[in-house]
Amino acid sequence: MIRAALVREWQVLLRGRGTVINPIAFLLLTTTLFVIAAPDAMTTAADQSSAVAPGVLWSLVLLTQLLALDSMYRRDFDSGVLEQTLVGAQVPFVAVLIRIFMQWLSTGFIMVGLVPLLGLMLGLSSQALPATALALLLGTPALSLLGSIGASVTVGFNRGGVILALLVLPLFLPTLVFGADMVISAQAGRSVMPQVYALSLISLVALALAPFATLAGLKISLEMQ
Amino acid sequence: MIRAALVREWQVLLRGRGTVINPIAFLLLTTTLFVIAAPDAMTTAADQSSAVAPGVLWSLVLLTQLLALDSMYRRDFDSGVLEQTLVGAQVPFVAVLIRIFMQWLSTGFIMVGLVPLLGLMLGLSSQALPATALALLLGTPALSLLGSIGASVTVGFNRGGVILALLVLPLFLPTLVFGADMVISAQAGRSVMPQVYALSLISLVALALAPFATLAGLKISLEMQ
Amino acid sequence: MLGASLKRLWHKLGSPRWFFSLTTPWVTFFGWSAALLLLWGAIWGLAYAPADYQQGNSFRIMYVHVPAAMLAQSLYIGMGVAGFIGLVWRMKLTDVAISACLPLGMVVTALALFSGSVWGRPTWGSWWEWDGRTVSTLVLFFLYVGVFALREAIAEAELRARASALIAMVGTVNIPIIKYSVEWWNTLHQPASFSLTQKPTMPSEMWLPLLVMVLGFYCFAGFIVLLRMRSEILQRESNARWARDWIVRRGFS
Amino acid sequence: MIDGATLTPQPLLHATALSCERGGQRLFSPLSLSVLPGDYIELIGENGSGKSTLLRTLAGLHSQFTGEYRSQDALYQGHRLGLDGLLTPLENLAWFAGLEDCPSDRETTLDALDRAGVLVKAYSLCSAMSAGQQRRVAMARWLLSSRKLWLLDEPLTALDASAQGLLGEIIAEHCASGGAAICATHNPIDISNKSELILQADKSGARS
Amino acid sequence: MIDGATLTPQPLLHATALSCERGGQRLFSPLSLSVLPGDYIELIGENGSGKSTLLRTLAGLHSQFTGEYRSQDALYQGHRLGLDGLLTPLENLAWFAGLEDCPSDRETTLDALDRAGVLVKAYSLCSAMSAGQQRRVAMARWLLSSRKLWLLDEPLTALDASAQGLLGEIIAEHCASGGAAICATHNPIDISNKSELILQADKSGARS
Ligand code: HEM
Ligand SMILES: Nc1ncnc2c1ncn2[C@@H]1O[C@H](COP(=O)(O)OP(=O)(O)OP(=O)(O)O)[C@@H](O)[C@H]1O
Ligand SMILES: Nc1ncnc2c1ncn2[C@@H]1O[C@H](COP(=O)(O)OP(=O)(O)OP(=O)(O)O)[C@@H](O)[C@H]1O
Ligand SMILES: [Mg+2]
Ligand SMILES: [Mg+2]
Repeated sequence: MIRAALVREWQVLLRGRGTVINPIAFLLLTTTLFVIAAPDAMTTAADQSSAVAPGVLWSLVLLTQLLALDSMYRRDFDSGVLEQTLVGAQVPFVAVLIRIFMQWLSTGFIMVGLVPLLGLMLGLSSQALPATALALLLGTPALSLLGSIGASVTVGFNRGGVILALLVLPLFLPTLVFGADMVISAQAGRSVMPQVYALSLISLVALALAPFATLAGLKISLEMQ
Repeated sequence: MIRAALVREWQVLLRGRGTVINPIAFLLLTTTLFVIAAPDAMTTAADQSSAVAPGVLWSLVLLTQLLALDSMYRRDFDSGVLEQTLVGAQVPFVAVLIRIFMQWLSTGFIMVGLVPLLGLMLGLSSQALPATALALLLGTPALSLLGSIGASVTVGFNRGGVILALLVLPLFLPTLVFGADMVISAQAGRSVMPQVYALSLISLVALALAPFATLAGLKISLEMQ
Repeated sequence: MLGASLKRLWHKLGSPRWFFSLTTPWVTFFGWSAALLLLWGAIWGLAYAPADYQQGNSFRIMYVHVPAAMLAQSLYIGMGVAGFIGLVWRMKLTDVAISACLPLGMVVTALALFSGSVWGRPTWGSWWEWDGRTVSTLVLFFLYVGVFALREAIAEAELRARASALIAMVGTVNIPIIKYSVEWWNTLHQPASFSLTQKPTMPSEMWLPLLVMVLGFYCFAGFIVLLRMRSEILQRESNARWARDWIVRRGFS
Repeated sequence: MIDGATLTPQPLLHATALSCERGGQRLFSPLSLSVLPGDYIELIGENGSGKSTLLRTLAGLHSQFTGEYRSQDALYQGHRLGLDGLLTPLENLAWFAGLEDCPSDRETTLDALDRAGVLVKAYSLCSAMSAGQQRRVAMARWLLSSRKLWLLDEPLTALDASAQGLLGEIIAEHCASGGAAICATHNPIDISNKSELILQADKSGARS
Repeated sequence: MIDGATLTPQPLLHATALSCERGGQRLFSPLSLSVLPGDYIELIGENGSGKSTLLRTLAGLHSQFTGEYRSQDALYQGHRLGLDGLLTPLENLAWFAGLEDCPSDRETTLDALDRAGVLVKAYSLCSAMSAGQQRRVAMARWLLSSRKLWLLDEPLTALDASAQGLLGEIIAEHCASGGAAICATHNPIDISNKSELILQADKSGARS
């Protein structure tokens, strides 16, 4: 079953090629817009006395995730693939886990590769880049996992987008705080270990919690039909 | 026809009460997140030598619009109301115009009322509040109008959200620039008339362009089925 | 009289076959002109033009940067015009034109951005400055990406054509507004460290090669676009007799 | 006034050499037809022969076709019913009436819902109705419409036996009162005076 | 081994006093049934009587019910077919097979598609198929499934005459080979050995 599910995810990823490119483009685009709208934020950041850039970076990562999450289960819900999964799968749990993993691969994981470019655009100091990449690597799984819960509950609503945001953004808060803090510490040359532990812990808790909660959420959504 | 369409929009607005509350909640929530993530940005803004707050405010307005736009035509598309409108309406053009107008009422127009609260959160100087409200009032119609074009073309995609963002965010840029600039000018005590003209002009151009383009976009989307 | 023949020409232009035979000599023309002009301009600009008294030799990037930046905008406008014609007169050819301009435009825009930032390193002291022209070029790139993403997302050719024509058209209408707004924004907030808007008073030994390079770039674009359009037409018309005949003739001659 | 006018009434739909396309491929061999008031036409063909596409074309929702057609404003009923799930049947019908600019009042609307057998659901949301109940609401809408030409795609779907009978009645009445209907269907509808239009795959395989 | 086992085979589904609810309201009077291998049951009832809800309940997708039921893993086919529009029929069927952990190879899959009459569409995307063609792909999936109990909601929808005949054959074969099927339908399916289950509105009007 795992193999079939992975194959399908992969085929869908290839067919709708946008899935991979679009989050990247969106992240770069919103960063650009933000810098254009508030150029002074970056000027202040450049002298490193202030720490606006890390916060902006993480906020934009959150938003990108949010937009990608909205469509996480929608196609499967509308086409009936979701109900077939819950009725047919020996272990629906695994199917959900695979789905979340692929979602993370096509958003969070890819964003890690964008760190140098984003750092350049936002004026992050280059010494902070490795820590930023690490922070994203450790923090974004939590975003995908927690976001999946919200996506599962809202997939039945047609106006899901905004409600989803209201549900999951508060859950994203810890990741945002520690993630931004890690970048700030790295910029200031301080140790980032506390934040590494914190982000890992959050992601682990999310991993323990999310698949079950998602499954429950999907069942509720399917019953709405 | 106009009356029936307005009645329907109104009923749907009342039924799915979230439509009105959600954008407000989203805007307040993201503002909060942003302030938490990058507190330094606001401190700098408070002494008014810098101009981060207006840019942040407008960026968040753009994002809120974007999220709301995603579902603008989706319900109607999925239920078949859209095809009935195009087949049945004497003047589909008017139906589209009404739809855009209601979308604006339930997002952009409402945001105008939030200006005092947002100003407080972001540390805008109180002398800039009237200009901020005016800027939103003049600028957000352009967002709804141009966004409607993107929404009409992407309503048939299940992964519409991110593509929609790629299509419309670049078009939002002028509004963002002039809108943020208007707030900055007002904060600095300068005249805001040039920006008032610019924003009005953009909204008028969008008004001339959007209904036709939206109609064309909707026809394309309907043919995808 | 003239109107009628113009109209006939217009409708003929819409026919892939006619377009194909019309453009056969033009491909050769553009190809050779591009090769000659680019070679001439490159040698003149890189080897013979005097070094800049302020920037030394780094200014020679200009011979790539400026033509690329100009072409980037022209190609998008070309797409918008093609889109407009396609929507109004329902010509199938215009979509072929859009699909030919799109990748080239993206590459050229990326080239303008890249060459600009390589140039920015010695002159500005940083890879990137937020300045009116940099921003409008960057946004232009995103406009291209938008059309590209849209085309990727629609499977049916006919609908892909109409959707991308519509979006290219809307984007084109907005290009002047975007440029204007960004320039306005730039003059207000960021007294740029190096102003792009003030035309550097160049000696003619410097700008004449630039002119040649610009012409060369446009010929090159014409060559690539025609080539891509023609192969696309052959592919789409592969069932038609004339297309098969042509392929066979080419194959043997 | 002129004699000819009474003898040959204006056709509601007139198509010449019409054939629909998908992906540049013709779906069926070109057909010509003229639909006069009173005609009921059953559109028949295998799965995938192009019935739905033809109806969407006639409704103006599909633009890839060759040949020509002229038609009056039509009432089109596809697989998606056009009922807003957040509204009640009454509200949905009022909106439909507004769309076509035909007068509507609560009385006649309730009558129509009654005839369609969903009066009890008149005040509950359409999203909380069964598949067949939603179809019945759509049928009530046909009753209220003033359009002459009906284009119905598989109207029997999800209807129970009594509703299937009712459907035949409604269409027959409509045709008797000077309307016309084209139904794509796999199971014959019980109407006495029908003509069949059979879609056949295009053998020529021509690409336009 | 034990004689009794051969005399009364294990029921695939056993329900006692089962009734589904929507919004706290009972949809039909409680029913008890036992489905044995070989049974074909036609689920009949007016529009809105609760057929779809009952099938969803038996599939485990609806949890508001009173009474009890035990059942084996089932194959459920509702109004949404579960075909991913971005995949081809072949790919969709491979995924279904993986879901149920039953072996699948290209040969048998193509055979199933051939039998269902959509072999020509094996390599085109499901989103570009007509309503009936998609239903046929779903039918091919039943052929490949190893589940004994089939729960089918209006399986005749959108099928042309030949496919309707095929549907009857497929179900009859399935039942003959030790499976069982419950079909909610308004038009009788052509199977010789059927029993009918008629859903009747709950007169008691009891709210739970
Ligand atoms: C990534 C950074 C840059 C971008 C995106 C960019 C973009 C542009 C654009 C759009 C144009 C206008 C072409 C036209 O006339 O239509 C241009 C022209 C030009 N750029 Fe850049 N540029 C960048 C960096 C630079 C740098 C660092 C320099 C030199 C110090 C430079 C020097 C010029 C010059 C001399 C022109 C021609 C001026 C004129 O014709 O008015 N650019 N550039
Ligand atoms: N989402 C829902 N919320 C509340 N009530 C619902 C919902 N869906 C259906 N109902 C009600 O439950 C009852 C049974 O619906 P169901 O879809 O099971 O009927 P059905 O027998 O399948 O009818 P049909 O023949 O029309 O398909 C109907 O009376 C309907 O009004
Ligand atoms: N979106 C699409 N893109 C490309 N081809 C399509 C699309 N939808 C349908 N087709 C093809 O067009 C043909 C006609 O489809 P159409 O839906 O009109 O058939 P139909 O006669 O209504 O069939 P059915 O009886 O199954 O409803 C089919 O062969 C199908 O494969
Ligand atoms: Mg059909
Ligand atoms: Mg049902």
